Amino acid sequence: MDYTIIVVIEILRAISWLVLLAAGLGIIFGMMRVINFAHGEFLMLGGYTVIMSTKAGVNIWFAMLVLAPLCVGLFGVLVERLVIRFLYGRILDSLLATWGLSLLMIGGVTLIFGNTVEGVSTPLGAVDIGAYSIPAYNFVLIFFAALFMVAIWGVMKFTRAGLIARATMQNPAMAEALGIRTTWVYMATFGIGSAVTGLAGGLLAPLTGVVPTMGVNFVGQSFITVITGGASMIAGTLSASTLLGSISQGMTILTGPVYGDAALLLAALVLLRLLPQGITGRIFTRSL
Amino acid sequence: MEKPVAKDPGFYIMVLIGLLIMFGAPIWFDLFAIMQVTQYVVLSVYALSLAYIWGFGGILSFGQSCFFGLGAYTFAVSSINIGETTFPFILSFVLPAAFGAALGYFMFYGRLSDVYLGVVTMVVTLIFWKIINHTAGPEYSIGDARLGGFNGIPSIPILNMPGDPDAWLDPAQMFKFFMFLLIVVYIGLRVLIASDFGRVSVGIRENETRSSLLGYDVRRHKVIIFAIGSGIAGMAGAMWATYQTFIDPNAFSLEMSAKALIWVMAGGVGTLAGPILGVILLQWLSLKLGTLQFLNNFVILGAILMVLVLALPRGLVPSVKHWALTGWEMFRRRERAAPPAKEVTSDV
Amino acid sequence: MSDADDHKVIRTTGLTMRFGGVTAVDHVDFALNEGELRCLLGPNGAGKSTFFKCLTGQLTPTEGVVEFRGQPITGWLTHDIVKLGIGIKTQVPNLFNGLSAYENVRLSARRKHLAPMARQKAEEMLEKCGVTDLAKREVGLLAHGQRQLVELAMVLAGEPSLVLLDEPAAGMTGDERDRLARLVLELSRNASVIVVEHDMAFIRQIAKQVTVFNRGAIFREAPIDEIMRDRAVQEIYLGKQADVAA
Amino acid sequence: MTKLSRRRFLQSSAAVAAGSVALPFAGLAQDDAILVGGLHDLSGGLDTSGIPMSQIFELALKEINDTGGLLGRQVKPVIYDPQSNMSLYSQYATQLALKDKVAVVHGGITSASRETIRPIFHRFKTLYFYNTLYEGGVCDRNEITLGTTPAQTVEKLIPYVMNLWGKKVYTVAADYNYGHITAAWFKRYVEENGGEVVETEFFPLDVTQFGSTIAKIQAAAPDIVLSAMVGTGHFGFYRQWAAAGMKSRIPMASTTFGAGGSEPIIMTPEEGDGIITSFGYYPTIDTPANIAWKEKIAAAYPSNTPVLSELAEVTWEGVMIWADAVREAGTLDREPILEVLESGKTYDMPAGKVSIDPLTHHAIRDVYIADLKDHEFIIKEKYEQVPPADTQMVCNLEEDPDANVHHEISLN
Repeated sequence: MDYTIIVVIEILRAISWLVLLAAGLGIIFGMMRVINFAHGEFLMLGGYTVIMSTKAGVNIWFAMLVLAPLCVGLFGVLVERLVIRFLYGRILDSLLATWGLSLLMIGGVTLIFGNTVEGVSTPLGAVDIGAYSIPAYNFVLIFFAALFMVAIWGVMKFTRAGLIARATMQNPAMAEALGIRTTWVYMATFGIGSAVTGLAGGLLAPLTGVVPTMGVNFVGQSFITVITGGASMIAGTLSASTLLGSISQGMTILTGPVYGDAALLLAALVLLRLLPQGITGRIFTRSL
Repeated sequence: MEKPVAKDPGFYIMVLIGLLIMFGAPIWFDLFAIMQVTQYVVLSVYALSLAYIWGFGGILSFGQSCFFGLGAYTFAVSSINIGETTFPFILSFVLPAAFGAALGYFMFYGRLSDVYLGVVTMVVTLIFWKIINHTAGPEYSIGDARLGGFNGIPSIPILNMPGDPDAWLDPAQMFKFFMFLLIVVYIGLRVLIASDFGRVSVGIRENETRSSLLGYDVRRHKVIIFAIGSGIAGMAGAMWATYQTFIDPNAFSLEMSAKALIWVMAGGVGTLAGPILGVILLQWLSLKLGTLQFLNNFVILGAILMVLVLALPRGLVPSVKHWALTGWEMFRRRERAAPPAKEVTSDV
Repeated sequence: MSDADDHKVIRTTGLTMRFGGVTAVDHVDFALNEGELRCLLGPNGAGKSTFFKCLTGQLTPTEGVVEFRGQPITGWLTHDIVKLGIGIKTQVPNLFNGLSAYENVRLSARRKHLAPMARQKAEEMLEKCGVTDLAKREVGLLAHGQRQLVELAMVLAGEPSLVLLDEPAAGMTGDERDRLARLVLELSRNASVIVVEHDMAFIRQIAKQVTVFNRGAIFREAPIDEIMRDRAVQEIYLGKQADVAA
Repeated sequence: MTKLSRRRFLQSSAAVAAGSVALPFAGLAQDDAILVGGLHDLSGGLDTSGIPMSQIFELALKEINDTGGLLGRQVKPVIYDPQSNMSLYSQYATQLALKDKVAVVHGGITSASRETIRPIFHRFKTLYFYNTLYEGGVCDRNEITLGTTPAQTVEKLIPYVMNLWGKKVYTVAADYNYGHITAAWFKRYVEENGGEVVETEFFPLDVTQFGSTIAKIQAAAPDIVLSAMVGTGHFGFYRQWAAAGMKSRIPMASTTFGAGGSEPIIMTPEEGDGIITSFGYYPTIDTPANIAWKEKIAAAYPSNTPVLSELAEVTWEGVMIWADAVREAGTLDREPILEVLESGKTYDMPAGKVSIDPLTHHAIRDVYIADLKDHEFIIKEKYEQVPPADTQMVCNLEEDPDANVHHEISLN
């Protein structure tokens, strides 16, 4: 019984993990059709923000929830202004440029901070469930994954900013004609996507080793989740994360991590074969 | 594409340069330089495989390394078992081509396109990469060949003369043979692209709906293109394996796939000469950087890639061609007042 | 409807196409005689283009049957249907934009003929459609009317026995339109033709029998003179036209 | 095709030596210095290990020059950065052997990189020092291997921790050769000491989530967790283990934690303290030789001080042992140097006494057991002159001096 509870929590956590990894990428890719190959490095930057600022005495929660998204979001805006804005509509060029960006960020962070910096340990300690004990932080992950989804949905659905963003993505020319500064919308969207990624990176920092090259471990999973999910940012990310997360985590618990990973990939493959446009249909129908 | 291969001076220049290097290099260059150039030759063949399916078939594969790795491992496993390299070398073309056809069937008959195609190829590559990385234990061997997991397969035989397993090719012979293969692949692809099959491929790249409305079976065409590209990538993998006498799962890595994309993009999509230039330029650059000791090499390489995309969006060869044409038109415009009509030029 | 259909080129029975909640084509029973030239009229969104797409297999109908010369082709793939001898000019010119006009037409001719013959055929069709001087130009850079003519040449080069033309006259100059009308009439001597068009002047030049679509269904089917006098048709059709013009 | 004869081959190699440059890979200026090749990853995923190794490598050469050089000449490093990329490894190895004609090469970190370059140096007869702990089994007279192999460290660690904590063991290991072989040695020594391995789990190097494994370990309730986890992805294991509150419940021992020197720094004390490890070197070794050596390093690199670990220290050993052999042989020729190296000399190094086993060309060396506390390893135990028993099982260079293989050591 205890073990069953643990398994359920583990699966929920695996789903949340994928949601966190994919949310920022989903915004950038789903809304702007820019493949951000440096996504893993944006996560890394969020992680570094957290460990550097906690080292300087900042409260860890403040660092994770405020500083990480702020820094990475600002960095995202900078990148958008300097590079990405020249590459809209050129999906592959954006891939190449962000590949370059990812190398640049790995090298740059190594130069500035070095590659061996003391990390932060997981806050909140452990929780006992029967004979087992699990990190209480797991619940933080699950909570924030849920919050992410609700917040993005709320913003897109109910706020003027969300409406403007949706309008711009659907039809930039028409939005421009209605007096919307589309360049600003793009910049803001990229910035918000980056900030969400930064927040995710901050939340992941206490769970992984934060080193400059950590991004590569995450980028594959993030992309597969976003693409398998298809166009709808929230429904897609959520359904793909749920499906892939539970399949892979289930396999991991039953057999081992190798088959868990393989199961995730195979599930994605089968899904894409059956639903060639991702779970939530065509990319151009940009519903939520 | 209108211009037949036989009338394109660029084609003859490329082949001539190729032949010149093939026979000249062993005379002019020392052994070390020849081994360097051999590497560029192998990677050029690999780059051509993607240049073909992407530039002339409109198929964007994020998983070209899947076939590269498959060819490399096919060659390694079969040559270690057979003790001879001619048949394994052929097999390393055939098997990836067959797998490419199967995967192509799965994708194109499933109407996957666009980014989804890219992701499926990427996922398949990742699966290979995971599986091959998982083969560290001694239970994973095929005949005499241990797959070796992350550490890879060492001591892969060097190519031998067909029929004589003891007559290993020395570095200069291997270089010549590889250069010969590169020239053959280049000529073969040029001829194929200029053939009716190739014209239809370009038509499909330009407009799939229209192609099927003219009665062409888009799916079958794409499967064939994809299989040819896969076979060439597989052959490049075998060349790589025998050149290094060593292969590890990095052959299947996303990095290896991305490199091919980058070479083709840097050189120019829709050309064959461009990707070869891309290989030489970028490989030479990262080699050169490693011998210098300033900053971090990832910083420099990353910055160069970004500048490349922003400054030469079309890729090297098309950009240079465009500049040359604009220059020529300005010159002509000065000669005659009337601006010349834009005509389609051969871009291979 | 009930007679044996050996002489029907194309026949649809209960053809229906739904997209989600929208029914774009609604139980259409349509038949075309061998050698007939038929015009389809109807306001924008009446389902004419969707109807064409169902005929060529670009869309698989939700319900109903399509027969080509008595052979059911519902659910066939586009290229297999087209190979039976159907040529289509789509509403928005559908060309190989990066290629020259000649290359476009040749690609079409080449499916039926060997290379030398294909070349001759392509040149002939370019000539026929009056675009020989555009042969070497990249079609992506041509004017809309010119593109229409190139596409027509392309369709003709495939030597179809049934030709579907979706708004062929759009974007054409007066001269181009007259040439087109002559071409269509000439074409209809050897092939069956269905033309979708809004341009009434053009329709008067070519039409005999007319089918009017409205809201996905067939609204009227009658000779052109009768249709021109039909108040109801004028209301749905011309009313809509006025909207578009406004 | 014209056949390039052996003579042409030699001629062209000689032409390289004479300094003819055909392609834009210009070598260093040809002065009188003895060139020594260094091949460590200075960027990319392995730079945490590569940068300190390269720093120590340079410092060792500087030390040689400061103490009068070799054979009356200066030594000069030729350093390339393979950027954690195997194809660059093979290119630079070829370049060092054929173009730069270095006297010796030190370097290579992962087994994959070693197996890429080792055959090249063997083929071009360039002496090669591999200064890294690895899974054992290389049999090649041209390579001197100074790092520890699993048999050396595992043999000592297992009885020590079993004595301390109990007999029921759960193994987690990286899913590649090193992990597999280390796990096999874990099993052998656990069983030899009367214990039981209840489960062995392997993790691909890119796995970052360990929740399910941690739950499984709790279900199995072992007395000890043995870790052979490797790489940045696996840092998460230690972190999540501590987060689940397991550190105070089940103790952990490892022969990989801290191998490159970075884990003890990246892990906070709450996560790392109490993990018992075994290596051939710890910076906390309390001998005058080690203290003097550390001072030397601190003086040479006042900022940016290299992280000291077995990798860094063994690199120092490699350069010094090579220099000693050159002095004794009185030449840079490979054969006389190898003969000196095979003579069984013992060297005093910061890590303790080191000698080279002539049969395997691996090091017989002192092995330590230490307990991590507040980022520092507190040395608990020292074992003198432990032989590389694993490689000795498969390699005998006296019987087969032409061997050129990497054996898979199988314990089944």
